[in-house]
Amino acid sequence: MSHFSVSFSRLGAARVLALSGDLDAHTAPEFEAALAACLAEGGAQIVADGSGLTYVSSAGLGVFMAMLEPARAAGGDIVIAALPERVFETFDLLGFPEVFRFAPSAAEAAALFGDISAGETAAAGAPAAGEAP
Amino acid sequence: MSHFSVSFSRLGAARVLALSGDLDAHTAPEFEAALAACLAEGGAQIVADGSGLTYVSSAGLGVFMAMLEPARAAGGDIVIAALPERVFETFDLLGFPEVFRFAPSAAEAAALFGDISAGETAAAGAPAAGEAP
Amino acid sequence: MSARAASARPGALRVGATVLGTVRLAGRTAELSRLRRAVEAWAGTCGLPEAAARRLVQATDEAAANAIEHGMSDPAHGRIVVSGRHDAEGLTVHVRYRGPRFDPTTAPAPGPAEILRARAPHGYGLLLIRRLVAQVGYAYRRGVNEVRLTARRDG
Amino acid sequence: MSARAASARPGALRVGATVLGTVRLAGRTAELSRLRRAVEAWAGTCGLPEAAARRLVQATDEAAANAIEHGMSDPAHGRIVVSGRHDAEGLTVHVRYRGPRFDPTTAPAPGPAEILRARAPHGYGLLLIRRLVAQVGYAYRRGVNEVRLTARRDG
Ligand SMILES: Nc1ncnc2c1ncn2[C@@H]1O[C@H](COP(=O)(O)OP(=O)(O)O)[C@@H](O)[C@H]1O
Ligand SMILES: Nc1ncnc2c1ncn2[C@@H]1O[C@H](COP(=O)(O)OP(=O)(O)O)[C@@H](O)[C@H]1O
Repeated sequence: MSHFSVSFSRLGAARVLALSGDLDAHTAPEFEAALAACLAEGGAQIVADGSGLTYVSSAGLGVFMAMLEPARAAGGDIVIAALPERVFETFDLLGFPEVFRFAPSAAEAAALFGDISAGETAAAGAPAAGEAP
Repeated sequence: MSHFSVSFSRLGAARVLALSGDLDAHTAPEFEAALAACLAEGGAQIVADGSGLTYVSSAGLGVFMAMLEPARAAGGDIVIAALPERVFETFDLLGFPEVFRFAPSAAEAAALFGDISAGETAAAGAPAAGEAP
Repeated sequence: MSARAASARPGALRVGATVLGTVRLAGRTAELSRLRRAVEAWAGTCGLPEAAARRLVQATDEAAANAIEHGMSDPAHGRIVVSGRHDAEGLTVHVRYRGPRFDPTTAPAPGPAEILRARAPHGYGLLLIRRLVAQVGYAYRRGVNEVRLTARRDG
Repeated sequence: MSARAASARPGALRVGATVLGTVRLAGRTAELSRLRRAVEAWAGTCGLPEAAARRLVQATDEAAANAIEHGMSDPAHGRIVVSGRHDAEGLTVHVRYRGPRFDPTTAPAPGPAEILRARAPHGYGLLLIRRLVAQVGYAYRRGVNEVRLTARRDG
């Protein structure tokens, strides 16, 4: 079985989904349900913190794409943060940077939603650490 | 300007979005926002009542497709109801019946969510008439 | 008339063709409903059967929407010029706008089966343009795209 | 070795090739992580560079996921048999399963630009299979699909 988990937190107005483990054909439905639940609670400003991701397959890429338009239509976005280089490689190979915004950390991703300043986010350090000041 | 409107009601557990007028590149964003708002309020069992639709362009088709996976991932679906024959033709030409469920009326579409019996829905008559008994 | 043969003389009238009217649209999607009504009127004037008229109206709407959303080099100031021409064979709508060359007859696009299988929310416009009318022609001249959509009287 | 030349003798060992191991998977996506670890181990055994190994692991995962989700005629009872073979050139993984003929090297699929432009949530698996490894081969024999994925030692 693939090890994968999603945990939720907030950073300013953004919902942070911290992903860890392998996001593959087996675990993608769990991630999709988590994103759908997030949207269903009115949280459309979403940061996907990928710092704990060890693998992403096409099924995982597809989930990001499936939820992008609904998030944007609800006035939000999905920003992908803190991906390890070798996981980013898969996104990059298929051109995802043309469509998605990527950020070096969850804090910087949350700052793209305009709620916390870049300075504060840089100071915030660890991703998904709960409510920003 | 295209005439288009969306109005909301409920039929059992289903949210009914009654569409009327021309769903084209100009009005599709309004429909997309309505679907996104519906999902954001936790309403993933969606009936799109198309009885008042006079036109659908590719932009409208795209909105249905964009919101399908999020609705299904949230445990719901989008069922398309009561389309006039000439509007259905466009959906059919592109094979949408392979992906979406279509129903002859909003009541029958809502019944697909299993909350009200087929008998009651047949008796319910006019689509989107508010709460089912 | 093949697209290739026609590209030598974009906008040229065929022998015996009558211009039914011309509409000039700003680069905004709000203009599309006015365009659809104009094409409907031209189809009525030349007695095109209802189904053929409806499909031509939609193909024109899709071509103009694409010009607005993807094609025009200056949507804020440019215009899309759409005209209807009628001859013995049927009704041809010409959609013209200034912008980079984009040929909807040859642009790479996934087929309907693939795009549906991929659950894609975009890409249906080109497919409709190609499937709704009897013939699609294209020409590019001095920075102006011309898409020609022909509905035949005999379906 | 072209796909065509190879289809005459599916599963045949090349001269000098060593079988590194075989994994049998049930038709469930829960099996995929075990498969990835096996291919990783084979890549380690034959000293494949890290980037090439990672890509081969992913291509194998995608091919097996497609077999489970779209290909196997009997996912509940059938098995996917995956083996690794190593020769001077590199490491080749064979993915075999019973099901209707599906050739991932020639199946119609939108290109990466089109599918991305269409914001499609599906269709990335075939693209990855085609792009991640140096060579993809295919054979179909007596109802069994065989997809061969080769990573070269030299990248
Ligand atoms: N007139 C045009 N000029 C430039 N690019 C175009 C034009 N029409 C279509 N395209 C390109 O082709 C793609 C597919 O177009 P279409 O099938 O209409 O779907 P959509 O408009 O929903 O993306 C567009 O996303 C765009 O990249
Ligand atoms: N092994 C297979 N057998 C049959 N059909 C397949 C197989 N692999 C892929 N396909 C078909 O090709 C399509 C694209 O596959 P892929 O790119 O992996 O995307 P996805 O699996 O997300 O749909 C699938 O939807 C399916 O229709």
